[in-house]
Amino acid sequence: MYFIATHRELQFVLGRGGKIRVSENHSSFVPILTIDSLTAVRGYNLLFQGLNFKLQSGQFAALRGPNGTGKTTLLRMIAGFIEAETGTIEKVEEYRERGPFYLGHDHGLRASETPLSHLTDWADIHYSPRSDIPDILERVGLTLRQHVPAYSLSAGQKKRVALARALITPRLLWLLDEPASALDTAGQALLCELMKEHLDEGGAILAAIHDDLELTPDLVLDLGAFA
Amino acid sequence: MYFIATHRELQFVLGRGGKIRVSENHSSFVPILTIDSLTAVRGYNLLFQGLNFKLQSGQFAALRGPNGTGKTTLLRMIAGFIEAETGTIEKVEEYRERGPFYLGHDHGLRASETPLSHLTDWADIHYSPRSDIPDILERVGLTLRQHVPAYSLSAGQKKRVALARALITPRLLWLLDEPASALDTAGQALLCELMKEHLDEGGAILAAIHDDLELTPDLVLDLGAFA
Amino acid sequence: MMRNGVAAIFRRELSLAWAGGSGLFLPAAFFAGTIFLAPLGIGPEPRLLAASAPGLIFVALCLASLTTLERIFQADLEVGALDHHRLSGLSMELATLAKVAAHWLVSGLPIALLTPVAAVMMRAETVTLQSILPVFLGSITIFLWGGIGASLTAGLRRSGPLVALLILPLFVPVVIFGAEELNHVLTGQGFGAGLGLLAANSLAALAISPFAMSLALKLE
Amino acid sequence: MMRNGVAAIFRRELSLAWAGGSGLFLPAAFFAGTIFLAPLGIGPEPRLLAASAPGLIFVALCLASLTTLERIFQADLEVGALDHHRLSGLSMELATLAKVAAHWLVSGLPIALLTPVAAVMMRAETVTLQSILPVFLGSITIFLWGGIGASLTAGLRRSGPLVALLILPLFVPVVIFGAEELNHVLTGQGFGAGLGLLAANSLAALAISPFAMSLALKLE
Amino acid sequence: MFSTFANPHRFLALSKWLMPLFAVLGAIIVATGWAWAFFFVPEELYQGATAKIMYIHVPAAMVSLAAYASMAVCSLLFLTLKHSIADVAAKSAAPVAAALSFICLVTGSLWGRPTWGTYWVWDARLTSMLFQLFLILGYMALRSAFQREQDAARAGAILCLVGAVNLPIIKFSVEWWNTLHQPAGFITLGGSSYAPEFYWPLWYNLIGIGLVFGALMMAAMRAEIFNRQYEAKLARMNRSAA
Ligand code: HEM
Ligand SMILES: Nc1ncnc2c1ncn2[C@@H]1O[C@H](COP(=O)(O)OP(=O)(O)OP(=O)(O)O)[C@@H](O)[C@H]1O
Ligand SMILES: Nc1ncnc2c1ncn2[C@@H]1O[C@H](COP(=O)(O)OP(=O)(O)OP(=O)(O)O)[C@@H](O)[C@H]1O
Ligand SMILES: [Mg+2]
Ligand SMILES: [Mg+2]
Repeated sequence: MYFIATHRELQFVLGRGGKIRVSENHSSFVPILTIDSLTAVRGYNLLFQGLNFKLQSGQFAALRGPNGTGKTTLLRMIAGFIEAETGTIEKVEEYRERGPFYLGHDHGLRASETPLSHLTDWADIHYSPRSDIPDILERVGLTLRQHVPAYSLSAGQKKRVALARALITPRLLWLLDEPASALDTAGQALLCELMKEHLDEGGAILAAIHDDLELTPDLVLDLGAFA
Repeated sequence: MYFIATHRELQFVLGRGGKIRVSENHSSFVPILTIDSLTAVRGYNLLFQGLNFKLQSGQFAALRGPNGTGKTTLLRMIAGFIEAETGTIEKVEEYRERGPFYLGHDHGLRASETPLSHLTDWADIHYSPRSDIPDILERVGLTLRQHVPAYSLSAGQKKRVALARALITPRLLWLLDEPASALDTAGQALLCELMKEHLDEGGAILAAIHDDLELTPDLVLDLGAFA
Repeated sequence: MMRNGVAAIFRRELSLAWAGGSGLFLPAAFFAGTIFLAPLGIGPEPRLLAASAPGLIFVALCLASLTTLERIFQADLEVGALDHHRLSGLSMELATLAKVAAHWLVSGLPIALLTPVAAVMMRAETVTLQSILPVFLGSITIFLWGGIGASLTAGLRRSGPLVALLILPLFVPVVIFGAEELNHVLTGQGFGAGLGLLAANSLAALAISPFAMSLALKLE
Repeated sequence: MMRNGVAAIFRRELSLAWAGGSGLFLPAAFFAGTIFLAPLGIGPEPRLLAASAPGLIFVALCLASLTTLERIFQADLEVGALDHHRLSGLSMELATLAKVAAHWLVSGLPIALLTPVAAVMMRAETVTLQSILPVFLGSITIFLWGGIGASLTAGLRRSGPLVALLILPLFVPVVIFGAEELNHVLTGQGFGAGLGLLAANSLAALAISPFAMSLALKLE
Repeated sequence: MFSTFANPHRFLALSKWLMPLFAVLGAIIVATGWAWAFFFVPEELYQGATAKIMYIHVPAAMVSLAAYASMAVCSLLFLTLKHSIADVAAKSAAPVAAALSFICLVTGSLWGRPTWGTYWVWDARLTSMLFQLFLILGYMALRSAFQREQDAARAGAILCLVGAVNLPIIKFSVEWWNTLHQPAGFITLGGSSYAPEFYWPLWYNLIGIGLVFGALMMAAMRAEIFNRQYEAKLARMNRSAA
């Protein structure tokens, strides 16, 4: 497996480098994400330091660790929203210089948007055809609710809209922050199915999760050594 | 077990009354919540109809069902935020005419509140002593983050603040909407511990959950029959 | 006993108003900004400025109050904090009143205290501390009516200037009586007949507003 | 190609502004409300009203723009939609410009078109359709500067009138030149020298604002 | 009497023939009333023919004030007794009241141009009418912004009542304003100060506009009730379809 965990010498009591466990059921082709000695600081807290790992095409990495260890921070750094303190992040070149697909804690829907209007706008903004939207709505189980504004949607329904976005725009790297939360059993099965398909098509996934999904990760990146 | 499921004669294909499964490891004393032929309609959709059940002191009822079947709606109806279409909800009289403890999808923290300021205000508003707050913060693992404003807290940390509220004010009935989401393994264990203590003290809990908790429910109320 | 919990809501709102970027000097600054922009548009002619001063001060007060008020209830509603207030067993009338009072203290009172300064900038004839009183009374009414508008639109989960549209008509009597009274004071005639009306208006707002607000917030 | 995605953002913002309770007539109504309140405070004297009309119209425009603008970026940021725009590969400069343009279309343009009505109500001497042009140009500038303030406060995750405070100084030249130009028109002197300055100001705002906005929104 | 109207079915049955009756009668009276005013009533001494605008202006003003008052009464009834028909009435009266206020404002300003030399003055009467128009527009905007009819009803009723509390204050402010507008003389406690040749045609036109208002309001109420019934039916169909 392609992965180096460098446990650097640290000044701080807390900083002990990201602990990374690796399981061996992957099929690696292209390096999609390469992280090299990454350090994250928020406020006065060092979250992690000297983090190294590589994510290849077809691989699913699970990001684990107790609350507040920096999972969201890491995902947002990779997406490019937060600057790293030190270290480098190399991402694969996405189509048309877009960023990776990011599914955060927030659902990204404004109160008066409906699933249909949101996905239509999403398709337009990303130069994707609108014609797939009905099928996608069907797939995430929102056909009957497609005209309901977001403030009337249930928590799970909003999450499903967020998932549907991934189907409209093909991107190699998916960054998912607790993707299973608010989803019912069927929704979680759907999530795993979508993830599986994405991996089969050569994509890569880094997902922060607390509970195991049905899909077994190829690597487990545990930030919990700091807790 | 104390429970009657009345499957009413219905005009509508959908309305088949809440399906309720009951497991038998409870110790029933006082009826804390009695729900009688309750019907919920949102927009043009009938969510459930003819729902009957009783929750006794010391009982934990799990509310299950696919996304959008009305779990949140039911909890909010019991809390008194939504009027029922028909049917009655009888709640135990809480101390000083307060409502039950409600933990919703939202964390209830304004962006610039800190855990400490939020819990202090919470204690004052509910005539509870402030002196317990340090212990409670310790218990939910936020002592080190007590002065951090909510916009800098991680998702799980916000959820822990929400949980801490339950410890400040004693209430008989707890209504929890997906209490485990965003919590790490330790957080989920803590949640179960708190729930256990609450039941042992004679309280009752109705919690909407998608994944099983460590704590086995006394009853399972499945709204999924409507999906 | 009740006082306690309501006082806590008051304190919470006060510290949030402070920490949330709408601290003591900001609405006052908004008010000052309007008073500063207006002469630029109207031109430097002293008589013209002095004549329009009372009206402008009251219009600026109305608009400054809107900028803060709009978000009082909406911010609580969006994060679900309003739910908790409703379950706290406190009377919603008193709780909403406490919120408005806290915002008034942070935003309305400083504006009233700034009136003499604004009057000087607008080249008023006689600037005395008396000029504070009409704006003081007017600001109470404006914040209470504004609270109704804010509570009505909070339930909508929609932002936008709807709230402004709804409550501007309610500001009319305050603006009329208040500006007239302020004009009396600023032209050296002391207080006039309008002061009693202003006070009566405040009392009416105080009597009506809490009930309207708590009713409006119970909308689902 | 780029045009497409930016156009989609423009369309989205337009329909959200519409559905979000800030429909076509609402900011215009806010403007009308201010124009309606001001004479109540200033008093019915026609000469006084006419003299303060251009200034008041511009101040009312500034304040009406603030009420809508404040929420453009903040609403997107709160629900996380801004993250998606940043990953969409579109230039953030064009995306923010599209947002401001949509809001201007819904809120700014109707205000400009209402100017003749406002002038009549303020008892201006000569009311012609020419009076629309200064306010039209001014509103473009004001919305663009306002967008900078809104993006700065959104990045700070704080609501309240901070945004107003930040951008009021930027409004100064617009208010001065705009009111002067409008005064020219309303006193029957046709357009003056200020029109070119107003247009230049709009162009400057157009050149600067998109970069400032996209930079401000990248603050984490 | 109120219970008759509180029942939608009885209201529908009653208004089925009352509405067209009002409409036809109103149309006839308004048409003949204007004919009377324009061709047979002598010209007013000072203003000449322009004073004929009075026969549109005054009835529109008075009926729109009455319409707002009825909205307030209906709102109060709705909040206290929870009869939804009261809400339907308030909602239906709003657009008609707004239209009448608008007509009053437009005719008033057109009349103002020749008599006062301006379209607009900031006078208590004029201001209060503009105030009322804003209030009604705000009421309609607020209602339309809610998704659920019950919420819209409650919020609208609160706003309408709060606004009504302010109306008398505005009315009394006449005394502090130097007013250009004609003081009340048509119907006052001390009898009318109008000459009979202006008095009766004005009454006739007032009744005509009142009947038209009644017809329009009833039509709107019927449409609203049908709409609510249709939506309820749609809801039931949705339930059985899903
Ligand atoms: C935009 C301008 C105007 C508005 C908004 C307006 C508004 C009103 C209102 C609300 C009333 C009804 C008062 C009541 O029922 O107590 C009224 C009545 C009346 N208006 Fe006007 N008006 C305007 C202009 C004028 C003008 C220019 C004239 C004539 C010079 C005029 C003459 C009258 C007369 C004669 C009455 C009947 C008063 C009575 O005897 O009770 N109005 N107007
Ligand atoms: N204000 C509303 N107007 C119309 N429909 C609504 C409204 N609020 C909720 N709904 C609908 O009612 C249904 C029930 O919503 P609810 O939030 O109770 O579901 P839930 O069981 O909690 O789902 P989840 O597991 O996703 O949280 C959903 O289909 C939702 O779209
Ligand atoms: N802007 C900020 N300023 C200061 N500290 C911050 C800021 N943002 C986040 N933090 C802190 O950084 C830590 C990491 O936060 P992050 O959201 O990445 O955690 P997480 O691993 O995603 O946790 P969770 O499982 O709860 O979602 C937390 O302790 C949080 O309090
Ligand atoms: Mg996180
Ligand atoms: Mg839910």
